[in-house]
Amino acid sequence: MADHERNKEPLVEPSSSVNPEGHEHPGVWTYVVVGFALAILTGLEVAAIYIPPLAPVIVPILLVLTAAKFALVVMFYMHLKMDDRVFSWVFVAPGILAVFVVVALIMLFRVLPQWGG
Amino acid sequence: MNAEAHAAHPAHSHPPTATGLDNLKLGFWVFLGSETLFFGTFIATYMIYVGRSLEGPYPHEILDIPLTTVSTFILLMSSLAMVLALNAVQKDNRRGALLWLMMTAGLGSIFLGFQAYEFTHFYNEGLTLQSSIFGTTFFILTGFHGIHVTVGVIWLMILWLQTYAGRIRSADALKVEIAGLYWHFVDIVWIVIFMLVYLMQEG
Amino acid sequence: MRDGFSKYARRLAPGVLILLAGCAGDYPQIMTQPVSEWGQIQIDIWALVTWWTVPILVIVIGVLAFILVRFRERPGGPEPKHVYGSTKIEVIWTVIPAIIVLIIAIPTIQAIFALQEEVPEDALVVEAIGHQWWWEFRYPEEGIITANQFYVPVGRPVALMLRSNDVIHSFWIPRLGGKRDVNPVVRTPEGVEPMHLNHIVLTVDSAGEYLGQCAEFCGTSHAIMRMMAVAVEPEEYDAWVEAMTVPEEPEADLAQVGHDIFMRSTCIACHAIEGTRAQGRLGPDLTMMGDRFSIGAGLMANTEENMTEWLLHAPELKKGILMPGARVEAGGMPPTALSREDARAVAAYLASLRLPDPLVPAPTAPAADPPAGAEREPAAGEREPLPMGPEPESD
Amino acid sequence: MPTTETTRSTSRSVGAVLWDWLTTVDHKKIGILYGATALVFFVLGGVEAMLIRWQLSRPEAAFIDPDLYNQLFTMHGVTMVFLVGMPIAVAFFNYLIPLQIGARDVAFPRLNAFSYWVFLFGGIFMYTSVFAGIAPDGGWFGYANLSLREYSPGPNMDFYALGLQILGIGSIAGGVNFITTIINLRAPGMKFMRMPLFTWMAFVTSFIIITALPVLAVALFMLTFDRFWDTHFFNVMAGGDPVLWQHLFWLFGHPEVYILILPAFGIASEVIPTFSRKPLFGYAIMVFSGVLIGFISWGVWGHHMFTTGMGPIADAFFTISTMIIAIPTGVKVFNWLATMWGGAIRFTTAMLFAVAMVALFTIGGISGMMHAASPADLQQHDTYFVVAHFHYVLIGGLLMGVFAGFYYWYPKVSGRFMSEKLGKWHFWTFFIGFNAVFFPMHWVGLFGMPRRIYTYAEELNLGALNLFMSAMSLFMVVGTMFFIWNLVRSWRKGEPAVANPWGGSTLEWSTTSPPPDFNFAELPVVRSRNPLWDNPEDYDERVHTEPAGGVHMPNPSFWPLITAFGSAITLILFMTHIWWMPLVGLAITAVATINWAFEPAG
Ligand code: HEA
Ligand code: HEA
Ligand code: HEC
Ligand code: CUA
Ligand SMILES: [Cu+2]
Repeated sequence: MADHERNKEPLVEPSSSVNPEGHEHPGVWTYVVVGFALAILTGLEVAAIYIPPLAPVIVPILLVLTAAKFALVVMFYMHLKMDDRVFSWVFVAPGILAVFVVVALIMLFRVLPQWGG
Repeated sequence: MNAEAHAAHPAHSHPPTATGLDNLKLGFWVFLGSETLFFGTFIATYMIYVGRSLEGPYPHEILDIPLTTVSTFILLMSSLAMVLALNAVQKDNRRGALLWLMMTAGLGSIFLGFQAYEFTHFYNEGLTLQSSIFGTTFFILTGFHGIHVTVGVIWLMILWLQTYAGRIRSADALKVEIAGLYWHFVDIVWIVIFMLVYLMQEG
Repeated sequence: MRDGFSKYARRLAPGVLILLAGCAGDYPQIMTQPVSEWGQIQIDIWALVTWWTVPILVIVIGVLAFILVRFRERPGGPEPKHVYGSTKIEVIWTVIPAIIVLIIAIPTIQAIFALQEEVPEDALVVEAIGHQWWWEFRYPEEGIITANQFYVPVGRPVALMLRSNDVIHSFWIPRLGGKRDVNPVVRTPEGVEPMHLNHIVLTVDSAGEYLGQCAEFCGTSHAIMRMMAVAVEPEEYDAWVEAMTVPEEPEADLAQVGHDIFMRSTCIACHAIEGTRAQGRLGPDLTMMGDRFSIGAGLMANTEENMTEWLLHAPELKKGILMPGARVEAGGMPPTALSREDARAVAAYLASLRLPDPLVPAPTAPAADPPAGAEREPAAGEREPLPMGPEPESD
Repeated sequence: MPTTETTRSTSRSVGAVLWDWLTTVDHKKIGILYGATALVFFVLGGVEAMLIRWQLSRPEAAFIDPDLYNQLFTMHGVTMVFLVGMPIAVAFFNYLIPLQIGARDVAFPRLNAFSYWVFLFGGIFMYTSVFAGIAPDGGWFGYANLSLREYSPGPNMDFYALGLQILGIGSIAGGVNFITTIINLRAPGMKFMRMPLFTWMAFVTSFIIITALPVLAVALFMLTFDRFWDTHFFNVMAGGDPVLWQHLFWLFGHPEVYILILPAFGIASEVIPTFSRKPLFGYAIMVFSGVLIGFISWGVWGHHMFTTGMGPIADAFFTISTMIIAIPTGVKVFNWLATMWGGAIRFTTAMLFAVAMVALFTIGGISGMMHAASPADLQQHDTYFVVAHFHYVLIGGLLMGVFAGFYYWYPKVSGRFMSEKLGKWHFWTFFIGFNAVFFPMHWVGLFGMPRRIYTYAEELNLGALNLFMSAMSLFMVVGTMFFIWNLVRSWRKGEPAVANPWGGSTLEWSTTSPPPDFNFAELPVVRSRNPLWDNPEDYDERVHTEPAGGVHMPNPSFWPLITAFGSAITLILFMTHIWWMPLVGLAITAVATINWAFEPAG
């Protein structure tokens, strides 16, 4: 146990952005509002595909709405918004690579061949 | 003996770390980062092959958007239940925790039920793993997601049992938080799958 | 810029390497002496990269050697000064390589696009089809099918349309130029272009026989999936086309016996010979087999003895193939049950399937155009059985 | 409370020793296990290489049957990459990261043990196929559609698909562990920009591991499904596209080669300053270039596929991105040179290997640039020119670096020096042998010898060069034997070493050699990048005996072993083709995991 005490000595780089213990968890109310938002966005998505005039822009619409849902869950339910930035880094950096991989493969298999490349 | 050892070392008493962040939580975020590439690759594969089936049933003939909207909604709501469960645990509200954990696991199971229904329905319609490239990519992508949900449900049930046994107090909230991270991650993967597979279908 | 530069770079860069090797011998598959513009562009780029990067290597190793001599620890020497870095120097050795990369990259990108040619109108279209482990060549316009060895005219663009019948292969005849993968045809619903079917468009500059081989690992006998391109003058090429489309009749007695055995054995289930009832397509087309550079896609020299062995023991000689032997079944086909005598006869028959030699009769010969094949002499052994290697005078 | 015994008693029974190693969660022991296992596989992979060289020593030779040959080069590649290159790096990570950042252990000691056992089971699984004569035979890149059931009917490629999957699990677990360790367990004062370069490279490598291996995992799943359940991912008859396999494989494969080289870069960056007695030149740039290499390595995979027919736009993109990597890599090379410049260089064996690495890696890098120019690569691809390139970076880079690391840290691990005399023999035989084997390979390639062929035609005139290379490869065997003998002999007979035998500057040298179980009796406080040089007084007086009251260390555990066994067996049981058999393995895994979760970590 002595060891533990020693370890409690001044920490280096205590989590830079936010105080680790007391980070403000959003209240129940926020969660419920986010829940509503998620439901509504989903509703919008589904509605959008049934509206013929939107057909030409359906892809960007869906992408934006999905990104919004994604961000809501990650930021509020997974607390990335108020948690330490380190968590964002270790999740977002691979996430960017994942998006890059998806986009690159789609380019290679679906887009470039159509450019006659 | 476990219980004692456990009580002596509640989660918060781990030696402080360089960043002040909990090892397990950090490690779990790293793991989720890794999972983004796992699902990213499956999703890319699906996108590459969509519309290349030689034989039906084709996506537009078989995917039932209204039905899946309902199951998507259910999964989203399970995420809400999950944060509420965490909230309850943090406030040492045992009854709330039991309620919301049960709710999360329950909604997750309902989602799985929908998926089971969908799979058998498709199977009867002639869409199988072997019937076409759509069948292959669809079942594998959603199947791996389903496996993740299943693991999540089991995990939540174990947490529920532990809470029931009084082993999860506010000091152990981290355990619930990490299960929650997993659960929400599975949820966002579904958000993406729902959009790409169901809403943005081609061919 | 590339042109002026490449004049000497072309000769020097590979030349230096070969000199270092100490033996500028005879390398039929050497990469650095292409006989087409298509291949030349590639080697020019290689030379360019060599000229800009090998000096860097020499400098690095030179400096390293200097350091090791100059800065070795000496007894009683001073304690080294602790230097932590220098932004100026760091910038220099970031920027200089960056510039070199740029210098290399620009012509490289130009070359990439230059190599991507559309098939010209007047091109000779040849379909090169990969099989485990042999090559099939089809001339759709001329109506010719052949295997493992194909003829092209000098000076006319050739469009090689590549596709595979099974797994991925890679078409590579180093002296014609670099390789391209031979991919299987992905089945797609109507309206979607078949994916990844490559082609090569090149014009061969000088006549000769050019060896190549499959360059993508494709299973057991990938090592023996060789081929030969025979580049000939246009008149000769025309004569070849004609010869290939005329039925062949064996003359010698033994060959006649072999012919009959061939035609009543399972051979014809898999092999085709122009103008006969043998029209199988599972194996290589055997028209003009007698002239081929090898047996079994480069497995062995094309002699009658080797052929006899092949017919008796093909699956043992080349692992994994579809062709049955006399006693060993393969490819779902029962053994052919040929006796050694039979095999020898069939070998004689196959050896008799030869092109006229020379392809174009000498100018003194009567101008009349006798049906090719009628005039030809079956004299075996007149030509080198395995003329592998570049023509001495080429390049 | 549970504290592990901290004294080494010599009189323990064999069973106790065995139990100790089977249940250990000590990062140092696990590091040793990793290293020893990887060396065994290195000898196996080397023996395969020698058989390859034997067969290729003559044209048209028939010493080895083609099917066997294909297994040999496939297993040689798979072994060297997955069972030698990665685990040996992980061995160093394990041993050194906690010591270098001033920690007692890694963040998840039991997960660490799990990683090792999974690796071991995966390796054993793959090698059962070798000894049964049914080893994978489709190349280490396992190109579909050749690797599908239709063209590879035997169990061979099942071992590939499942074996690599097993190995991948262990690697990802390890990657998560190291990242967490490095972020979270740094000693007071050990800021990110004070971390030793080796730890930095380990950090970048781990990041690549956790991102690249999932891609391979997915590709392998697809291959497995295609092989076992006739799905159509790569089946052209149903619209599947084998080229997708290539993209996925190299999406993983190229980052993988940087997984292999970055640890060696890290080792060189520790060895060179120590033996030049000068701090690393341009520390920040070295860190930054490493991170940059890690990221760019994600955008270059297409350079393995220039002949596939991706089209000019993609070719141009991959050409440029590949060439750009030369810039940060060059910065590293130049900084090593600058570190030595003006130093007082001591030619220990470790330093010789590190210096050789700088030179040989550069040779390999330059031939890499020649491949990167895609028009030129149309000729070079799949020839021995490429084989020469990658052995220069893998042996000249990775292996030389690893050897340097062995000689450098051996005193820390064992408390004894390796013999310098044997070391010099090792170095010169291996160095000469290596160059004599692989430099001529450039010419062999240039003269038109393709890779992965079990025989070549006499007419290609390559017999003499090949014979020479095959003969010279014996030097490498001799060199390796010196090395192994040196390792074994020095364990008991080597000169004893003090805590900081080489005058190194990083934290691992502040504790005893070998370090106690708890590494540091008192966690060090760090005030600079080269703590032992800049503030030696901080560390001089430390006594690394167990403080009163003991040090709280994690408990040994048997569950990681069982969990690893369960995970491996789950995948292995697919081989039975009985659909429910894997569930047996899953059940073992589940039981073990739950026991693990509820066992006190200590
Ligand atoms: C340790 C592993 C490792 C490393 C570090 C590298 C590093 C590099 N590799 Fe290599 N590579 C492999 C392992 C590795 N490779 C393997 C195993 C294969 C074969 C896979 C298979 O098919 O089985 C392969 C194949 C391979 C190919 C495919 C060849 C083919 O099959 O056709 C290419 C093509 O571009 C390539 C390029 C490069 C480049 C540009 C680098 C660069 O990172 C090198 C950068 C370094 C330098 C350039 C030297 C130092 C720099 C300077 C001194 C600065 C100044 C220099 C300039 C401005 C030029 N490699
Ligand atoms: C780290 C990686 C690594 C290392 C160290 C090596 C080491 C060696 N490799 Fe490796 N090689 C690869 C990675 C590596 N290789 C890869 C990835 C491929 C591609 C595979 C593919 O195409 O799929 C390849 C392919 C490859 C080929 C091409 C095969 C082909 O395409 O057909 C050849 C051919 O010469 C070769 C040779 C060698 C040799 C001679 C060594 C030597 O350095 C080995 C030195 C020998 C030893 C270390 C043995 C020591 C043994 C003892 C001391 C014990 C003695 C034992 C008894 C007496 C019983 N390798
Ligand atoms: C099951 C199909 C099959 C049957 C039956 C068969 N072959 Fe073949 N044959 C092949 C295949 C496939 C090859 C190509 C083998 C290779 O080189 O990889 C081949 C190759 C050859 C070659 C060499 C061609 C070349 O260009 O090198 C000759 C000659 C030949 N067969 C003759 C015969 C004769 C004569 C018979 C009958 C006695 C026969 N084959 C029966 C499938 C068959
Ligand atoms: Cu065909 Cu290799
Ligand atoms: Cu690469």
